[in-house]
Amino acid sequence: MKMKLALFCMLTATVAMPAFAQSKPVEPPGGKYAKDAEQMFLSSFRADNPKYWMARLEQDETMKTCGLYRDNPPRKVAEQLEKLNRATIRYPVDGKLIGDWKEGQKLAAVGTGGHIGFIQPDPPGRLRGGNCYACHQLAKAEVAYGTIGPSLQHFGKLRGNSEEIVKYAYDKIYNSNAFTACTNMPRFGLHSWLTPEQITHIVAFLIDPESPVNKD
Amino acid sequence: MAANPMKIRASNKDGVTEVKVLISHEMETGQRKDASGAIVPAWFITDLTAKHNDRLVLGAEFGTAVSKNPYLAFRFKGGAKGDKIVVSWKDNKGDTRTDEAAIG
Amino acid sequence: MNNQRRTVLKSGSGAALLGLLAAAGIINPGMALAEWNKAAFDAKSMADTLKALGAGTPAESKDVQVTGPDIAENGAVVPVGVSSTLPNVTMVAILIEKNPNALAASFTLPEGTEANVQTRVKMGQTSNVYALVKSDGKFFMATKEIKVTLGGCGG
Amino acid sequence: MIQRFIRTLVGAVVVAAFAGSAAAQDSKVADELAKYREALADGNPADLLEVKGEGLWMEKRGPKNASLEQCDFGLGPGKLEGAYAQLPRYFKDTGRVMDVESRLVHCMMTLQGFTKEQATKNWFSKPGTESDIEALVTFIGAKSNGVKINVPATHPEEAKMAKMGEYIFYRRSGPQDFSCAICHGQDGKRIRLQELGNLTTKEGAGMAMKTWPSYRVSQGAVWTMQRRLIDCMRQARWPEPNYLADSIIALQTYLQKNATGTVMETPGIKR
Repeated sequence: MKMKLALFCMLTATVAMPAFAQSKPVEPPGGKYAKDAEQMFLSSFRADNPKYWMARLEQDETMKTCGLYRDNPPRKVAEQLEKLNRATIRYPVDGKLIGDWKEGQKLAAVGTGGHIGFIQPDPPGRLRGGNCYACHQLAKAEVAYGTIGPSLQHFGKLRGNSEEIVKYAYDKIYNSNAFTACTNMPRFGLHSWLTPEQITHIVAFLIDPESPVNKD
Repeated sequence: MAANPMKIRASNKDGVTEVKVLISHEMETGQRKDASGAIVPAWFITDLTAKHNDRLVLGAEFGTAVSKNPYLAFRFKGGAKGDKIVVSWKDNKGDTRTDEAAIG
Repeated sequence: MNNQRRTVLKSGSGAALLGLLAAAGIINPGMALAEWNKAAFDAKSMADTLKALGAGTPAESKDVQVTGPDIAENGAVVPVGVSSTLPNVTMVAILIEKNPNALAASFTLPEGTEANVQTRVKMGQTSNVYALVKSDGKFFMATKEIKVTLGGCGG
Repeated sequence: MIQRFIRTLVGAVVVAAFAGSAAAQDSKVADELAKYREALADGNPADLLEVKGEGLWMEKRGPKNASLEQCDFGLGPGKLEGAYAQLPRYFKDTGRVMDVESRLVHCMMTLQGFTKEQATKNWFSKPGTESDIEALVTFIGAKSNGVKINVPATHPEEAKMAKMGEYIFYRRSGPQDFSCAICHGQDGKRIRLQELGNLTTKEGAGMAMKTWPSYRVSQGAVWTMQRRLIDCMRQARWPEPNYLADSIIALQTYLQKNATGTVMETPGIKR
């Protein structure tokens, strides 16, 4: 944690310097009203939201920086962010990165979990899924897939199951920003949205030759 | 009588009258739980009739699987422009509603 | 009201009484058409539902159709209908195999009403949907699978 | 009205189908989905609510036993034609930029004498509990049907709101790293099977904004834009904003500004 903080600070320093003189800089969202907007945004939430809910509005350096650049940071800034995020990746205790594809299949389809608020919160203990199909094509049988992310159909079939590929899949799910700063994909491991073990199940869903991602 | 009127559209073409009905009703299945975890009791339209003038042109029985704010479309012969279509429904709580429209 | 009507129907002079009640505005005219088929709507499986409807084992027929799209963007509202080219169709019904109760709706079609009825139903999941038709006193059936998709943000 | 809906819905789906993958399975799904949406469009339960809203508009209610007919949505007292399409806007009498709902609540308070709590108690419907605001907004929205969205945000307060909306649009936070831009910042994408408008463009913002308020079949209710945006924040796994919060009005100002020039087709019907 301390190391993470240190890295964040380093990054802040980098961003503060005019390191992005490559192309015409885009105006940060909100322009001269950005500060007012931040204050207005934070004061717009119901007073009865518990503090630990409100904590979800805090931004880490990656979030802040991505917003500033409308998710399109200059290469140098992006590299800093990627380095910072790479350092956060943790692995399962037993070191095994391929879990049970059937569990992974379930997690890929589940889009619930983690909703708060007073109107339609998730019941306590509701499974938090990866919601992979919201953005990716995976098993052929599931026609209701999104296209925000690339198709992952035949992921293992096309890329094999080398140690390198397996590790890449795990790392990408754990912290997508380790590879592409400001990508649309959540950082599932960093936020403990998915446990390392759950991530290995999704890896198996992508890699295992028996998984419907590869078989059909 | 239930508060919200139905929307009834009836149009005549080549001697066939097409009737489309939209009804305001909760159609609660009796299987949903509320926020406190208690089962919300079933509340749904059970019976519906449609009449052309005084002649029955459709009888319907609904179960809880009919969607909220039910929609119904059917066709019958013998209607003429200006004729009256009267639709009535009744739900499992005994509430009823009758509305009418002219064939256009 | 339901109970009242049931009692009335069971008594010998039902028809006369019904007329009186209707005239008095106690029951809605046309409502007393037939008793809501509780047994059929309460039945769980396809077989029990068909039995409760008195339909036995209906023959599959190409002249019966489940109408509507093959895919639903949401299971809460699935447009579905029954149409048939068979003669003298007096009743049609919509059954959804994987719903908790298979029977969704049934329709009585007086003479002059086409065997072509559309409605919207709830489906808990992808399922075979059956159209049941009574023609010349005999039952016929057709089926198709309607896919219920998950949609939106997922929650 | 209904036929126009069908045409636009089908048009949108056809475009999406061609833009998407050319696989046979996908095109079959797109065809059936188009059929689904077409079937729903012919019989929008929001029409029932529109009628109810009209009744509520004219009904004398509240401690002052007054109707809403003198409510001014920016075009003069009682002038509803095209008013929704020009909101949010700055109102001199309150000194604030207001959207249709905050203005409606303002009128319920000033004209009818309701307290804010009374006026907003059922700002959205629940099974068995209807919402007057939903009905009224459906009615008011429909009065802009066929009218071009026109929120140039030229007044300094409107311009500021639009800019603050833009800021919120790109602001990431929460356990999924979400901002509005994640899903709504690119062209031609979809989430599951639902097309996502690129809300930073006129076309994308227009596609989204022109059909609200909209009946949502998954919810069995008409959703207003406040409800829509507050739920976006729920989906982002954020805490819950206040109803009528400035952040929601700011987002609306930003989106309506982007959508300016698009013709309204409301009430819509959606998944």
